[in-house]
Amino acid sequence: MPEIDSHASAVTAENVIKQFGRFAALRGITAEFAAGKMYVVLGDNGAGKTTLLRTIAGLAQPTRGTISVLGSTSIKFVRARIGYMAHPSMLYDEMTGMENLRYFGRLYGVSSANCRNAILSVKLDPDLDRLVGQYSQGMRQRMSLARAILNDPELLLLDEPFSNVDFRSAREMSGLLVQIRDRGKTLFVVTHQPGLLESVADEFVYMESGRITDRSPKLRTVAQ
Amino acid sequence: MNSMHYLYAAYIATWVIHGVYLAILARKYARVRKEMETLRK
Amino acid sequence: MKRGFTILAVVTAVLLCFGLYAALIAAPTEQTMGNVQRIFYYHVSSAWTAFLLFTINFVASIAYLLRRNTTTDIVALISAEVGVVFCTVVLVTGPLWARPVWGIWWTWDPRLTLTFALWLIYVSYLLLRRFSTSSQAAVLAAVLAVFGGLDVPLDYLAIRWWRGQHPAPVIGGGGSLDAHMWYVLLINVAAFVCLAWLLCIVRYRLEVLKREVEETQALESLMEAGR
Amino acid sequence: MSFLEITRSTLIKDIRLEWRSKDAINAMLFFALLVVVIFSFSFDPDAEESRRIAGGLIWVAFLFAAVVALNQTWARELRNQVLDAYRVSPAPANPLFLAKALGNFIFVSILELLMTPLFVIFYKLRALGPAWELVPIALLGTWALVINGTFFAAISLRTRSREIMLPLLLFPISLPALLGMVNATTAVLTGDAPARFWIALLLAYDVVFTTACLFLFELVLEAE
Repeated sequence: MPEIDSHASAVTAENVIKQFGRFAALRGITAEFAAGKMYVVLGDNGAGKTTLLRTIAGLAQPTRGTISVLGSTSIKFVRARIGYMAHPSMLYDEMTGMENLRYFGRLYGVSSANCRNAILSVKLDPDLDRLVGQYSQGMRQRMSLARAILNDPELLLLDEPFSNVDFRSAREMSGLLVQIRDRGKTLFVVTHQPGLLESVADEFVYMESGRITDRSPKLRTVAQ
Repeated sequence: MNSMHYLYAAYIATWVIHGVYLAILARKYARVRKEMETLRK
Repeated sequence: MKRGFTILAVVTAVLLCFGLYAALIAAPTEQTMGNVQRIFYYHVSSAWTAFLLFTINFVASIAYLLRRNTTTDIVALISAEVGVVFCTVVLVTGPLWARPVWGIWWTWDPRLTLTFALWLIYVSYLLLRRFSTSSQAAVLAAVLAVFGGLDVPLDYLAIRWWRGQHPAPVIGGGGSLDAHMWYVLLINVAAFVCLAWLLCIVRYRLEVLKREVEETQALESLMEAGR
Repeated sequence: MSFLEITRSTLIKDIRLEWRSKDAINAMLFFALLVVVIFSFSFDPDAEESRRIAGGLIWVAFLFAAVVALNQTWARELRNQVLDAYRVSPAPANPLFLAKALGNFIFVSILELLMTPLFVIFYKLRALGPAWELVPIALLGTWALVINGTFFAAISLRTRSREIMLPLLLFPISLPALLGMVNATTAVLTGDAPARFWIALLLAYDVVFTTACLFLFELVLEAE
């Protein structure tokens, strides 16, 4: 594993356009994101936040333009160094949390001891004998985060990690995210609750109808 | 002599099929043309 | 381009007229089947043309998977579509020939069965192209085309062996064909191949135009929300 | 993170999920049972006649029942977007495909084991040819159905009305395999002709399409 250069860019996008038929989800994104920072991505529904994350994660190919992630334009080579958490849980409802993580751990070549650690780090019990389908929304969301971080990724992409999570859990999760950032990792957090990360995020990225309209280190206080 | 009907039927059928296909193409063509006109505006 | 198209159109028309005359009037009447045997000239010519088009589809699909070039994708699409049209002709003229000669509309004759199998495969290919929601519909279609192409020899073997076990009526033709009949057949094959080519050119232009329109529409939607 | 390791754990995961939910196997069994009963009602054949048609009936019943299972395999991966969890991981595409195909092979084989006695009873079957040949025929025939079935089910994921699309894509391509299975079975039951050629054909079909699937599956998985 190569040393992480904190000055290198984690993600570089050049005129990235993503279209679904006639609908354009991303309309030309050109941006550079330095490594080791926490980016909070904000915008209305349909602004293209999720599509941006999916494109970075290599789940969607841009219609036009190029995107380079962790210094590589071919996502294949860097997949092991990326973590992605989608809005749905990305877990099997009919298996327990540990069974889920052990399976996904296999895909990354992560030992089951590390899977336990990932579960512990989100404050859940690895030995809990309950199917994920019977979890509360907050627990499921945290287990989902555990899945995303189990390979200790350099680049962590989170889509709405705090949705439907009670305030206390959300605080704990954001604390964990700060720890991860402080260890030199890059984070993209799409959220509707920027308040949770207001004091800790490095940059707020504003999106509007498929474009990045503004980037600022301070949260804009917009009258809701 | 009845068998001649089958012969004619086969030849006519062949041309009907090609004719139908051409008609479909012509209709699609007209539609695309129209969409192009509306785009020009 | 325009000039070539006109020349091809004229050649096709001449060949088709001549082929029609040769098949219906000039060709000798077959002894056992009589005049109905003349369906043969259209039936077989269409079949050969369809097989040629499906072969083109197979090659173009592989080329597309290797190079990802839009032209090969369009070629694959149109050759399958025009191929299905010619294949339909074969399937319609076949029973019209079988009925007066054997007294039945349909028989699971190896060649007819294989044609039917091909027709099914390429109709499913066109359906996939139609109903795909993927942004890489062309790739999926090309993959299916490769499967279809691989399937043909196996289909052929299976059908050959299957029918081989049962007594089946044999189509007059093959090696025992009279020289004059051969000549008429070849003229018709040439005429149909030219016709297919013509149809492909028309369809190709249509497809290119359609994609241009879609592209412009997409671009427009890109611009729109920018305001 | 070896190929076999991932295949094995994916297979175990699938079997565990099926064991807990029993989505596929119940629907499949009931469906096959219905087919047996309906066929039996509508034909009511004597022993001689049933010997000639049973090969076709059995395999048509299995084919339709298999489609139920095949639609389930990927539908399961779409829930909670778990398939994306696999796609963002560095694991190659083929283990996923192989595990799914093996899983379906196991499910359909179980179905066959349970349904065959019923067929024998309802249709008063007794093989006049070498009965042991039915074993390779069943194994090769089931693999033939399942390998392309799994592949085309993955393709039809990316279409509108995917459940209808699967049989439309699968049946035309499966024609040689179907001819092989049906005729081989009939040959053994009636004892009129050797089944050798058909077994060889099934083998060729399996080899050709297993290779093709493994070559092309990555393209299908990546085509979102």
